[in-house]
Amino acid sequence: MAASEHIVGRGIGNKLILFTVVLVAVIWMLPIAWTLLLSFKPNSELMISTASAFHPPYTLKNYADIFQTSGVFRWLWNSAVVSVGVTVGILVLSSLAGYGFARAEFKGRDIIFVLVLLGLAVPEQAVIIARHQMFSDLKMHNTYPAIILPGLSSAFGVFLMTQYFKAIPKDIDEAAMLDNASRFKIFWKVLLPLTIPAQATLGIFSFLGAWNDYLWPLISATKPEMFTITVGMASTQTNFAQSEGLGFLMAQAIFAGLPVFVVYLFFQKYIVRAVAGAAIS
Amino acid sequence: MRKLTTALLASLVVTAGASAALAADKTEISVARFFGACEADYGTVTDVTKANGECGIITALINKFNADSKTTVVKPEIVEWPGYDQLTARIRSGEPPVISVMHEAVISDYSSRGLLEPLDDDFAKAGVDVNDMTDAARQGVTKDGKIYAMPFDTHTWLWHINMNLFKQAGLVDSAGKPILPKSTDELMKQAQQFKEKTGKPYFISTLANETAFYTRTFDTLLYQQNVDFFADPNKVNFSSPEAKNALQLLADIFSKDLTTKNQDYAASVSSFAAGEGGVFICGTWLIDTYDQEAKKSGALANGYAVTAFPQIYPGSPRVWADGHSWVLLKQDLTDAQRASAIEFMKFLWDNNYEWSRTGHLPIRKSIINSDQFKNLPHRGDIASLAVNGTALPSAVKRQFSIQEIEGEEVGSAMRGDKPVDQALTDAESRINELLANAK
Amino acid sequence: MSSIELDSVSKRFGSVEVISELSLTVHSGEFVAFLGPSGCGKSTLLRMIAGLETVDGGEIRIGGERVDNLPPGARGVAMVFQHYALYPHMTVFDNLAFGLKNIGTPTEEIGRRIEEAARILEISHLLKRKPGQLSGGQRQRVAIGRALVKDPKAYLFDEPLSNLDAALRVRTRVELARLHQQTRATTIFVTHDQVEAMTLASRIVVMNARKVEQVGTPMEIYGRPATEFVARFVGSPAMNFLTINLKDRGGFASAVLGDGSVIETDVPINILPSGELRVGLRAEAIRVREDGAIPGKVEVVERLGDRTHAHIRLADGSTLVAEDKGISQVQPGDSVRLAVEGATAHLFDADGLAYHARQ
Amino acid sequence: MTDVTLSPGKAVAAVKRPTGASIGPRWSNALFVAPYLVFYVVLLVYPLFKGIWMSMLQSDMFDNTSKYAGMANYHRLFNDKIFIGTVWNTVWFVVMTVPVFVAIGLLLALALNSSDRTAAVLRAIFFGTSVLSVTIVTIIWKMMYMPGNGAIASIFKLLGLEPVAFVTSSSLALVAIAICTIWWIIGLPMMLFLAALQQIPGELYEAAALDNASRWRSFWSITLPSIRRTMLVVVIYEIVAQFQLFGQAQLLTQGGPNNASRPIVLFIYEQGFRSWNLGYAAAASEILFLIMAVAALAQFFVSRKRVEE
Repeated sequence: MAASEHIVGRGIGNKLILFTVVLVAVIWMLPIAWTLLLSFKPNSELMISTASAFHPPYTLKNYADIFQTSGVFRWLWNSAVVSVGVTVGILVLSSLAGYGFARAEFKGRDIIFVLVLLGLAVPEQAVIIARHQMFSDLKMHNTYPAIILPGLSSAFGVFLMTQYFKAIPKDIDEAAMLDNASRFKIFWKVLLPLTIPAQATLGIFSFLGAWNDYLWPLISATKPEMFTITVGMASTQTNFAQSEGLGFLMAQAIFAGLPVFVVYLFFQKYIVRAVAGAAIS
Repeated sequence: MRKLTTALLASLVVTAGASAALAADKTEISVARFFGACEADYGTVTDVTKANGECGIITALINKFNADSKTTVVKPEIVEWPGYDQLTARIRSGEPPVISVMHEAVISDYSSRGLLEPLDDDFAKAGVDVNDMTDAARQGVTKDGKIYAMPFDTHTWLWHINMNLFKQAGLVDSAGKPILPKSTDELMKQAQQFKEKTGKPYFISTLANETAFYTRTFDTLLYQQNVDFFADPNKVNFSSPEAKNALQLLADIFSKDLTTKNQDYAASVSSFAAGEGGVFICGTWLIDTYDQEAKKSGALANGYAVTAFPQIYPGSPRVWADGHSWVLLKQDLTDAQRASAIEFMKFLWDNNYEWSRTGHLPIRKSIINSDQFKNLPHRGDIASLAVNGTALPSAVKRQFSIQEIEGEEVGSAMRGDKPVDQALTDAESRINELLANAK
Repeated sequence: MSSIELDSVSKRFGSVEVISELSLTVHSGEFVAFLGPSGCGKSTLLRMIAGLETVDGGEIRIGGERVDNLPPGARGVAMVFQHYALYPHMTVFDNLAFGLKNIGTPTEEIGRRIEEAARILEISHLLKRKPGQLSGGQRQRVAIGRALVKDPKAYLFDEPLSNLDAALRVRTRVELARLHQQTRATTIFVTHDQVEAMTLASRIVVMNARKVEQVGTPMEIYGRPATEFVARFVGSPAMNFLTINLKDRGGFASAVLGDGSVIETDVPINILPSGELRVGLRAEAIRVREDGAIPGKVEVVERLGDRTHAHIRLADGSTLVAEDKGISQVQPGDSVRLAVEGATAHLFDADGLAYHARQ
Repeated sequence: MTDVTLSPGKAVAAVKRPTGASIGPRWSNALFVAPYLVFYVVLLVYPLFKGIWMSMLQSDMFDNTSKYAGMANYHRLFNDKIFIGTVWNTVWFVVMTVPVFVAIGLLLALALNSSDRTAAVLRAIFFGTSVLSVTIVTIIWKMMYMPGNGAIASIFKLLGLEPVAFVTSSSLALVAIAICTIWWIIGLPMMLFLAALQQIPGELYEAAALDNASRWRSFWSITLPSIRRTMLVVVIYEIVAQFQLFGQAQLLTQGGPNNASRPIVLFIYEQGFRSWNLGYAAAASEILFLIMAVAALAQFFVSRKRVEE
């Protein structure tokens, strides 16, 4: 994979680099290790000093407690629904639009594409006040659609997919045209399968973006049962929680981060391959 | 571990099923509150007397209500403190909670926009004797002649004292009482003495990440000098020598290292418990927590005292105060829901003593005067607060935003990021700008 | 099989006219090559026939049916692309089946046709593979197979051999020739390689700068190039051109070279225009011989085994390539004499138009 | 090739009428972009213009008597020291973080562009933090920055140094947010760069090695030019992303101390949902929009020019 690793005479340099990166990685893990450590300490001890984290007693109570407070499960579920919804929506819309802008000609297409590209410069926050008013007027807040739909207006996916479709050799669709395939069939059967690497990339970005989105869910999902994990975790880290339930808070943070992290670990190979192996010949 | 998980999951399912079954024939009302989440420790506690601390007591209170009430299920919705941003968004979205906790300082912003239900008639019907409310509480929840909330407590600013360190610093008198400053000079002198004797700062203060300390302390220092900075409710006035004195005092405390610095709320709470300073300037709500701490071995062991904010200016003993209260948000409620909401408020009214165990002052004269309350630890030391606690005039709009701005500017000056005069001018112009644009 | 007729076909890209009023008929069963340098418009023309480019003027008919408004798939033609354009995610079988499925061919019929085509092309063992697992030559066969199974009215090849290595190219060329002899399918073959055009096509359309220069059988193109461009483009080494003065030789033109030597052509003098003329001579018409009339000096010698090409500078400084036998004594630097076979000489006017001997 | 015995064409005629696609513009082709355009127009374009309109109103969230105020909100903004401060804070944050994202992202990608297990594990670590929610990240970093009790303070004390007050110092609060942000989402640029590096043909490096090019030289003359496009993508993406700083600031510092870490978005949020000044908040968001549009477009055109050259 790595282009230069087999070139003779670069071993020592490589070792040095590796050592440095390992060191950085250890530093990178420090915050999580610290959080993990705190999560195994009784709250009452941490209230006096977090230095107690370095010696026993340790306890699993904080984790056991999570099962008693149903909030986290519900929030994780909401986040999953929202993130999957956003991801699927973006993939469908961006693929269709990307194909359209790259391949399916119609009058005014190029102007529309430029107008859509301009949308890249519009930050979500610039429209959030007006958007909140819109959804308020429609009485749609505190629903999954309200949390999901705004994410689908992002132009990033369309831009990415358009670029990707443009990079596919045009003679493949021409061959399909000669094979009597309809526009949609060319899109669906011939070109879409070739964009799987781009779909993976876009899908990962969209999923993470939705999972980590904070501002919009914060003002749209205001009922606790509609909280995403992001908003839910914000609601737990009050000053009070930090002073009186630090260990529990840390356990919640670890627990809330765990599912998506595990999913990530499972997909990691695929993610790297998907992002990297985009070349089609 | 596996067994544990299974058991926990099973109990979860059972609880969920049970509460669903209960909810079926009872009216459910949502109650938004802060005070933190502690279902883990108090999720099943219905005996309120066994609960401690704000979070524990409110959780147990609601549990008890749900267990006792034959008509109502309260669904607690725990929000981030102070939670008004989200409450705002929720009201705007048309789905507010039925009841929300609200600082008395904030009520007028909502009531003046018709977002709250007046409660006089409901209280009368439910048998809540409003004449039993303390003056502070009744003023706090009454706007334009109507009662808009069920008061829950009056909380004020006071000094938590580590007697063990005070002893070490030679600041305890023969009667075993802490020696407290009676003027600014004494304050500086005693603080210096404390620092020299113990090697620790006199004050522990919450200077990071929130502005409450700055506003509440500064307001108190102004009250002590009889400064009425909101003589005109639409215009703040900080351009007085008194204001400058007060702010300069805070800046001196900081620059002379007489306080811990950089601590956020959690850090300051725990550092007082860990004995890292003599005086923690904070609120009533920690009294119970530290009292429990004093019963354990540790820096506070048998050495916790609490006192009203000492009067270091000759004006008056008034001190910043606010109150928690419960409001009924205007929305389409069924009669049953409204009845349930009032039932819950009445329940809180009836159990106000339990809440006062946190350290907050009760809102009922009958409780303040009861032996039960007086016998709670340290309550004699702070009885004066019920009288001296002072809120902003209720005609002042946007009190929370004002306190936020005031705190930011006072903080900037105290930490030396800004000259004192500049901070006062900025605070004044920002607040007046806010008020000029406020409806 | 069907004929393909182009009737005053035009094509513009923006304001640039890339094909202007071009008319051409490809007869049923004919193998026609479009030959020309890149950018001459030959691929555009092919793609217009296929329906992959719009037609801005004129008509295209396939088998008598007007098709220029039909979508590519409805024209009944099959195309083999330069880069094969196989569907990378489909197996070879699915690649071949795709077009048939799209027109609702019954499954058994699809299987039968693919089996047959695969047998012909010797790719039966590859049907389950994906294009990525195939060699260039195999991909080429699959691409041809995809055309074959459709049993089209005409085959269109767009530089199909240019991506193969030299040996494979020659082999595939022969196979294509054989395939065509057996199927007798109407075929248009676009190439910039004159050898491919010469060896495969029954007729060649030579194109240059968006114009048809000449249409003719390979030997017509070679023997009687219509223009200087055709003369230069077809044949290797390229035809020699020398500026001449004209002399009448009993109705035929004699060309007087710069050094005074004379080439007696069979071109009638009365068809020639006035103005500057050049003589065009293929290398095989110029022989190195001791009794030759024209003196020259050898500069470079290229030995091809069966024959030798000698690059020679004449006394007036002009250069030409002459041919000698395979085992040639000629060395660079030698002074030699050249004998010219005047009967095969062509004359070209200032506009590049050619004038030939009567047939 | 063996004998050709292909059956004559009339044996099986096409059963279905051909419905194949044709070239050239067709109205029906617009159907591909139509679904997205609906979302784009309804949820981006419309709110954008609605926001512009709102920014010219004096309006309260719970008061329906909003009245037209022309440019009054903008006038007020330009005289609002706090707002001007948030603009500078945000710009400074972008300037601080984007180059670091590019540099560290690229360095990590270069170091981890290998197929062995160690590199895979390290990649997992560096990308892993990106999957965490901002609120979890801030909880974690609160514990790092916590004065006195935090991990960083403890380390400083251990080394006998005076702990640096990150979140409580007006000069360091934004830096603290930047560090936490980089820790959080360095994975994305790293992955993008990795993908780009793996597209570079190995022969290029072999050729360079034969030409005696040093590592540095190959990096400069092969790697960098080959990943220019990705570099552009990363830079634009990060500018856009970091301009939208919100959660970390809201949760770590609340914009303090002394407004030193309040970004524009937090200002918008507070004006809208705390002060209920919808018109004022909308005006501030239009300024954010303008700044970002200018930055993004400038960046886009400058970089495109360079690529084309």
